[in-house]
Amino acid sequence: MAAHVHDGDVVAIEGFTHLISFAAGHEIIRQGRRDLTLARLTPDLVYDQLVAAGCARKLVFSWLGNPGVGSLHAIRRAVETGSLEIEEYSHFGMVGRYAAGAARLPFYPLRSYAGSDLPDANPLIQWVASPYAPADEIAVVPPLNPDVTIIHAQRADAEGNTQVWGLVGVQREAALAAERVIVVVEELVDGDVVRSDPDRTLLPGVAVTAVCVEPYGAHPSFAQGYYDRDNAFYRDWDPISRDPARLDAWLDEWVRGVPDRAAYLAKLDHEVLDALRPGPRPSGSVDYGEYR
Amino acid sequence: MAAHVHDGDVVAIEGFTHLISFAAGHEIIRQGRRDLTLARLTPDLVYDQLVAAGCARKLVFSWLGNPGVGSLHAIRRAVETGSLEIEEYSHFGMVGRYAAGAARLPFYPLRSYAGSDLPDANPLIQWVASPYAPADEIAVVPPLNPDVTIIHAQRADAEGNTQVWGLVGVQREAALAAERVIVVVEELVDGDVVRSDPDRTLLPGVAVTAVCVEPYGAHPSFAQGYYDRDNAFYRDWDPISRDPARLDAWLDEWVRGVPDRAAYLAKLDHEVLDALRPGPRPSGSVDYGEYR
Amino acid sequence: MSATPDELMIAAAAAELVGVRTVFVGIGLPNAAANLARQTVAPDLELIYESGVIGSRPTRLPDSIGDPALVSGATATMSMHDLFAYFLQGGRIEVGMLGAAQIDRWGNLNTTVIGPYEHPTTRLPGSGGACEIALNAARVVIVMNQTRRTFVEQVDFVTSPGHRHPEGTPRPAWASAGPTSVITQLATYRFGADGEMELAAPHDGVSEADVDAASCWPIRRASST
Amino acid sequence: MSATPDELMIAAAAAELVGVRTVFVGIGLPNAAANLARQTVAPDLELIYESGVIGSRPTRLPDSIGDPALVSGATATMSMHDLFAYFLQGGRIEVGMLGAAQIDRWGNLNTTVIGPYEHPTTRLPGSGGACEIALNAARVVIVMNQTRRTFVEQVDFVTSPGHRHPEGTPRPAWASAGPTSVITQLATYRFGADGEMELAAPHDGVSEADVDAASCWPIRRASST
Repeated sequence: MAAHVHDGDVVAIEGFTHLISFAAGHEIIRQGRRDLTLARLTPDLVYDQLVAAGCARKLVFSWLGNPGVGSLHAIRRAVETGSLEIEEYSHFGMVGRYAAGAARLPFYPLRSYAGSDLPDANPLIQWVASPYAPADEIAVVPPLNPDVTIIHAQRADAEGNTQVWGLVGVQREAALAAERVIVVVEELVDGDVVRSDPDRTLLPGVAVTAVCVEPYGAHPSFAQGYYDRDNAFYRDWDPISRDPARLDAWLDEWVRGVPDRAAYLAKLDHEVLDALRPGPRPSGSVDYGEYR
Repeated sequence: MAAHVHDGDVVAIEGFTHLISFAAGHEIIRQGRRDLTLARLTPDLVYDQLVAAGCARKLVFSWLGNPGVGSLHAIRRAVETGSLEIEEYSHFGMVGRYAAGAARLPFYPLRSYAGSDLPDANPLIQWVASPYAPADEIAVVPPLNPDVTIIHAQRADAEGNTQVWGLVGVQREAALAAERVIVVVEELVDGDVVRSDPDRTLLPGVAVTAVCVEPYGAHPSFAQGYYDRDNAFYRDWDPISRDPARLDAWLDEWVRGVPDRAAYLAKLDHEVLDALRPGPRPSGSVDYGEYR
Repeated sequence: MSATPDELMIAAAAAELVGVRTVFVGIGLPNAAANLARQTVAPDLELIYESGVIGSRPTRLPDSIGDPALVSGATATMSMHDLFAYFLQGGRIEVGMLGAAQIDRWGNLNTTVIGPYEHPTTRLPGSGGACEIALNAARVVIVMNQTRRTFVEQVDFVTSPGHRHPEGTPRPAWASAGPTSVITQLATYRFGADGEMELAAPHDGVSEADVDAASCWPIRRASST
Repeated sequence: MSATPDELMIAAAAAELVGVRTVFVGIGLPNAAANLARQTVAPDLELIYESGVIGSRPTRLPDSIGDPALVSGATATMSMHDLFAYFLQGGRIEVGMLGAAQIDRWGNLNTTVIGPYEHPTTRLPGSGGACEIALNAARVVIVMNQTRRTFVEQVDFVTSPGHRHPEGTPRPAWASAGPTSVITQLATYRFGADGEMELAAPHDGVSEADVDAASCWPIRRASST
């Protein structure tokens, strides 16, 4: 991580509610990175923590909240006091920005923003006339190319071929838009496991810079089939995040005070992790066929 | 099929080498449809047959050949004599046209065509300036919205939830761009089979107009895990297609002369189909988890 | 035992989904309403979550739109790109359900800021998918709490467009029908042909005076046609 | 036993892939060359097929780019949209291998028509993905048969752009480096700094006179730097 995230970088830790790499977020805090531009559709607790720890200069986002709970108080304080610059889109605008970045397009067109005040708040939202019907103007957003995108996945092989099941959000676009791509996985598997089911591959190894293995690395978010979302943690975050002193103490205890993810997990109550484990619900197998 | 394909329609039978619905193509010939505009990246034998049978007025495409063999002679004759109108793109241009159609965009921008003569041959290929760098003009293609898109798939449930593994080509975009969507499948399965692995769903039932079951309905193309491509048939097509009389006799025998797909299969040598069956190569199962 | 205000809202919102096939669901009250509708008045309803799931059959009421219980047993998952581009923008969503912190008589919704954008009194979550839902879902059902702080003369910020901008700009030609109903704890509202909100019916036990007292502008009555 | 012309071409084309990680493969000779390269000089080569497969390890030499043997055991499948948009246009392809029916000195390729477009003498397959491969793959290796009918003063139609259009328009600023080598049954060619094709080396047993006899324009010799 130290080699791939630098002060001043544009960083995207993506994963829409699913597979949010808290492991990477905490490591960035420990390394004391500064002046980051943080991009993410839903900043979620992971960016609330990074902002509280003073890592960020700017936030690029589309929905700023603690899903199902309320506000992200550290970010909200920073926005209300003006200490954090923001650049704001809608979800599809952020999706389009990553897609344009991944496809090296000069802009991404989308049917949104007409009649909204968002283009006033963000002059990067522009308009393009269609050559097929010049009166038909469509909104466009510019490409977003992070210096580094970090995603969490269920499994990858040693060559970086990365597989995900369940929600895939914007991870493919966000990763392929980036200069460097870090994948954190629950499990490292043999290449044959990947090759037995190529349809599940979100990113081929040629697009991945580095793979790290961190079981439960997405806690308190979830990993489909591995563990549930820790909804109690999301609720508990609200009073912590409301109180700057308490939030700083939390970072001291759970992030700065532990050397790595393994130590974080060891501090967590075993019963917490056990209770998050789901029952089995197998996908079943399909046959790709052996062709000779 | 009779209810969903009408004279004069824009029809897309899609599937890039994989899962080409010859069953649907033959049925359209039997019904004597006329003046169709046929859209497809690679017209393949299925459109060579439809053009030979006099069903088509116009062809919208990006690569016109018998893959691995040579020419599509019926189409080539019709183009060289001027009896078939053509509208020509590159592969990515066709992909973009379906994508714009599915997304109700006025155009799809792509980094292609600059320095090519294709925009001279097809004035629908246009240019748009980027509001972020006005000197940067990018090619655009218009949306393509078929009246009906027909795809073949490995399986679907009674609600039309359709699953495919292996190559998916442009099927999702072509289907979602269409007014009506017909899915032909190897197998009808229980809804629980679909729901056990939602990631494999190419099209949800809400986007599907009708489902038909036709095992081997994609022969002589292939269905991953079910049967191989009948490469001998593709090679044998070359001399048939070269000779208009022989081609007409072939259509009489194999299409107009059989009432349905079952009769076509019964006419095929059993050994042909048996030889196309692959050995097993299971994907393995992943766990989605049961969450209570 | 009488229903709670939330229960009233959920039941009224569920009633808006009779006969509907596809609903784009946000979290909170709309989620509860859509799940209630599927189990009662709209058995064919497909719940489509912006996180990228179609046909969810959650085994529990999800805490967030990214609950793993929405995925296990669903009919399809999809990237957010494909879901927003081909399903929402593609015109395949019949009803979008939205909440808001402020609404005006034209159905403009604010979920961005209270106060000026650059120096807000309160920073709210922002659009999420709401802006494009408001413009692309065939129609929009709004579910929100009603007070004089939420039913306002002019919203502080238009996050999601209604029938016309406060400055008078009409809804664009390519956009869908927009808001058709507003459900609050007090009443159900619809919109006149000119796009202005109208009282359809107060809920049981609510008077028209109660409705008027909880709005900054005088709410028009539905014409009796 | 001497190698056949095809075998010479395949071996020379494979040599262009030394050290390369990603190659976008068409069918025919390029496919054979890429598979040979992976088995010999470029073991880390990932074969990327426009049909939507990455990291194929075919158990047989495929007849078409849509062979099921390309999929079973591959590392990834992908929609053509994502492959063309995010991998090819996204700049993640190092080498694109193309064939052609005609080439000119600037590396412009024709796979569309012989004769005028509206009334062709021979209708050829057209672009397929070649136009965007020529503009977006970091560099392009061309593998084709060489005669006076294929190495022409001016191509009848520019399907896939080389270093400048016959009418003089330069390659656009956003495009990649374009053609870097042409492999025929007679020789290997590269391109000068001005974008004109140059003879790099005739294959064993081929004279420079043989090379010149099979081209409509006098092929420049590579400068000796």
